[in-house]
Amino acid sequence: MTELAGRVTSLDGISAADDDAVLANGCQHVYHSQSSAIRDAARLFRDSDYHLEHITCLDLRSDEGGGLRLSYQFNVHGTSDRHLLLVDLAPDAHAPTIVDIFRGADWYEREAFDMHGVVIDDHPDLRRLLMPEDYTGHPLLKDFADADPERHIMAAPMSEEDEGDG
Amino acid sequence: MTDFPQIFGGHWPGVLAATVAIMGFITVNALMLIWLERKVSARIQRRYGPTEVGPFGLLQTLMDVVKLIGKELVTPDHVHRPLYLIAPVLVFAPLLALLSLIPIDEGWIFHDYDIALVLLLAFSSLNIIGIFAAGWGSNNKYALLGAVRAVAQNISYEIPLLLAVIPIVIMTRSLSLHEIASAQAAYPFILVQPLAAIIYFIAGTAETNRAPFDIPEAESELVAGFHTEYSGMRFGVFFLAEFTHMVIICSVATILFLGGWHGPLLPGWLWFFLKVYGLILVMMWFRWTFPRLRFDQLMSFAWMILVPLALVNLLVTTVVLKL
Amino acid sequence: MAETMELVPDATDPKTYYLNMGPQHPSTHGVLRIRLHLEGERILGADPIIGYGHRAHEKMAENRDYLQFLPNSSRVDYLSGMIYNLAYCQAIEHAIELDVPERAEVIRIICGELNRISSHLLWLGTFVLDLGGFTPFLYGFDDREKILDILDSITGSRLTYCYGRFGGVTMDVDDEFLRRTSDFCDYFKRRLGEFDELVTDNVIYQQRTKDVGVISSDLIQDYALSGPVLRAAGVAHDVRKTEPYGGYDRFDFDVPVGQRGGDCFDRHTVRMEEMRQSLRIIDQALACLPDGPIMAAKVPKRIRPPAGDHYFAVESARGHFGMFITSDGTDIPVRHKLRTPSFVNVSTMPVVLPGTMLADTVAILGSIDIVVPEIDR
Amino acid sequence: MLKQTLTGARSLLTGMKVTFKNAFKKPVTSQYPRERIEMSQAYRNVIVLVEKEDVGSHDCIDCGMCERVCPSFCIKVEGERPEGMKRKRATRFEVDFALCSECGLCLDVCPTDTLGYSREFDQAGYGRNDFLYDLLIPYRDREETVRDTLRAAEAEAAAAKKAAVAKKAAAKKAAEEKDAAGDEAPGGDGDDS
Repeated sequence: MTELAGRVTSLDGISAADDDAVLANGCQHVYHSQSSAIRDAARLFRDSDYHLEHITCLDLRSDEGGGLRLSYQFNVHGTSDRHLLLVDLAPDAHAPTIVDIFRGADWYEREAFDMHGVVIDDHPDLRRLLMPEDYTGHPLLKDFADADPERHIMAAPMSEEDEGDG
Repeated sequence: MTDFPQIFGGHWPGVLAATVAIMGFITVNALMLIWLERKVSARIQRRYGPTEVGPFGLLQTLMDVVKLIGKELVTPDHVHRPLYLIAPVLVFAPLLALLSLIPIDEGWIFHDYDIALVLLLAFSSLNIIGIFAAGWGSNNKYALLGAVRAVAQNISYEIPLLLAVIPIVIMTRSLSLHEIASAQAAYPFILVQPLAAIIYFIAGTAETNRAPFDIPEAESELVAGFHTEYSGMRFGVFFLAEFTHMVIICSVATILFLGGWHGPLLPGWLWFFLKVYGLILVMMWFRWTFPRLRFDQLMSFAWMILVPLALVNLLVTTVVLKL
Repeated sequence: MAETMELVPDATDPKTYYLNMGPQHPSTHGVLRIRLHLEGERILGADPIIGYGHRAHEKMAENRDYLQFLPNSSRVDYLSGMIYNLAYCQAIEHAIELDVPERAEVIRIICGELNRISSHLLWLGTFVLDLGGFTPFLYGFDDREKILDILDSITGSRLTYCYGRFGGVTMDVDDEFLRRTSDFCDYFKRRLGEFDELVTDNVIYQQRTKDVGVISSDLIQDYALSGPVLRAAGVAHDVRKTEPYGGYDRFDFDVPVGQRGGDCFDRHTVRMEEMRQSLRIIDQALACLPDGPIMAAKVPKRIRPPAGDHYFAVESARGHFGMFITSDGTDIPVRHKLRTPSFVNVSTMPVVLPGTMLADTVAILGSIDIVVPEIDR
Repeated sequence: MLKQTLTGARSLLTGMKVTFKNAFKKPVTSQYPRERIEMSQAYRNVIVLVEKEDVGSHDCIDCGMCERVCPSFCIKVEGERPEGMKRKRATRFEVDFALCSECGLCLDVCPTDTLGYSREFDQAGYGRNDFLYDLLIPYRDREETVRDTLRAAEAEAAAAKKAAVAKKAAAKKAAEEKDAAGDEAPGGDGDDS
């Protein structure tokens, strides 16, 4: 564990993810974080010259519970040292903004709001990004229903017999 | 002087006949120039250009004009109607008067005014009113921006244009185009006034809004500039005016600097047209080679480079002539 | 914080006005709309409005198995479709830990670099077109056409190649392909000199690009810029160097950086130099193309990456293209996030554009080489 | 200032030289309807059923792999098992080319390699249904005769196989008998093809 990773895990509400439990292929460090700790972590990464590679929202809701998850990924120029911050949110998702720390987070946060309905608190300009302003619904949610179900083609998974090595 | 105007006389039928002749020339000339422009651009870009209609695609533009005439004249709802409708006429009308001033050969001229050069420069600035009317009347932001740019550009480039012409006037002590051309029987003035010639040609290219000075209609930023809202033959008239304006600027350049109709072997009128179309070809060559200047750079080029150079040239000319 | 505009223009200020540039505009390279707040020709504020070309690639990925997303990958950015297509294959191979035969790797690099040149050529053409020069546009297209012909001869398509497969490529290259590629390299080295004469050295071109649209180093960290835009600002960062994927570490090439602090002219010189470096890579790759199979021997029929997150990044023609794939162990991903470089580059526009002229807007948009469908995905 | 102007002017002249030189080179475009370029060998277009030498017709066995793998869901295959035959024959093979993205995944999975690309390149139509292709059209009229020959071939192959199996079993039996007479091993011979 590098020095930076140690400083990140020492923040309140952030813990390093267990390597066995969480697979993050391509990322060197993975953390679980409370949503309250995102801003502290972002500030820490900013001070260490890291940049925000992307914010991705996932819909992990299932019958057993679960909610949305925001993945913040930080990296540094010159070499590659990826830190992935997983923030699990309750189904009525709210998350703090980090636009004032990384301006580039602006569109990612708007995208999360647009596509997954995550409300980013204190975002200065929380509008839809990709969908039209008068659109209802959040298309990347798993239970999103297309207005025209006829058009909605689901993949036909391959049958079990086809399994095996080619 | 065998007076060409005598054929038509100073009377109404003569004026009418002259107008018809000029109109015919403008139309045929524009058709051929558009074809030429398309062919030149195609060759430069290693394409074929029009090939289908007529031999070498010569009739392609005729077909295009037929199409343009056949189109419905759409007048958008939000325009200022009187301005919008009169603008193409305003752009086109002065050019008729201008062409009648140009001597094609010894004595081949409709009206040999003593102050033809002043008249010509005055009339050629008139079409800017039409352009501004088009931009303002279209009630469209792109069109308005294009019109504003056109006005600023034309006013700026009038000055180096005038300053480049004055040395010639001083040298010949005449404002008559016919006399200026006649004075160059021995040698064309470009040999003694190369700087003035270059400045005139650059400023003239800018006056006609041709690339690299085509910012009033810069298609990559202003869509189509002042004629964004025009369609059908109204647009066609703007196009016609642009190409006619090119002919006028190049004709004047020929008369002022290239010796008009003077030349060995060939008849005078042929020399004249050869020179004019040669210059037009160079203008086309410019257009298909260079990127466009930015608006402020265009202005500073006129005021910071062309005007001082023209002034210096004027000063030198007067000093040399006085000695 | 980027100053954001109010949605209703301030009608009380008669000196300023709003101009909607796009969605249909000659120079927005697709259906991008930028709301410009202008005073005369000077820009006070800019607000890019995107989503007109949104094709829901991420939603489609969640409704298909991994193999079925393959044709989508090159459509994310249709100008460097080969790079994106191979990147997706490499991402999946990375996730399921599948080794690719060496020959396939080298073929992939040749095709990817050819595609990078063709993408840069198109950028050069459209950028000069934005500045009003029409002819270099067609010269660029002419050379790009030569590359497309070469790629066509092994992939069968000209734009949205579906050439890669998990574990290799679909079709082997033949001697004809190798000969044409090396001929093209020789030809193009000369041709680049012509482009320099016609475009780079041109005084009008330099006037239009120098000190215009400076995307400087202080924006780099804020926005995580990448690709030529980042290198023009002076940071020698290239994913091919920092995390060599697909065998790029075997080849010798330089990472060009800008000298003037990240203006449009820097982005131009960086891309021109990148084309030369791509030629260098192709030359080396042609010399060392090994024999052997083009498909891995054991490719699982059903692609099921282990449950978890998989991130894989490549250097596309526009910059850092990353794929964040979240798998739950089944053959349909939970989430397939595409981190596209144009998205990032365009999001800097509210900061970069204010203070420039209207004509510069076009130049800046052109110089960062946006591909609108790549922004919208 | 003057020097700048002069170098600027020279760069403009160099640019003009480049365009001038290019103006006298041969055009690179081709006049499409009059000249046609040869398609590359790898050219992809709508899929076709390739005629297989050994079958004398297409060899689609309605396995449904292409239908399942297609990302655009544009293939529809139906088939039947002709009487007296083991393998199926396709009775319907339709491609909605308006949806196809020419990815070639169907060619990859085809077990009999009977799918190929056509060489057409200038399809055009007035509606989306104009691109609904029935790939079986060239094979319709000879389907019956093909089935007969296939049936015969299959029967022949089955007979040959049976004979081979029987021969093998007989040889095995003989060997076993030779090895250990009296030890009765029930031979599990039955063709399991």
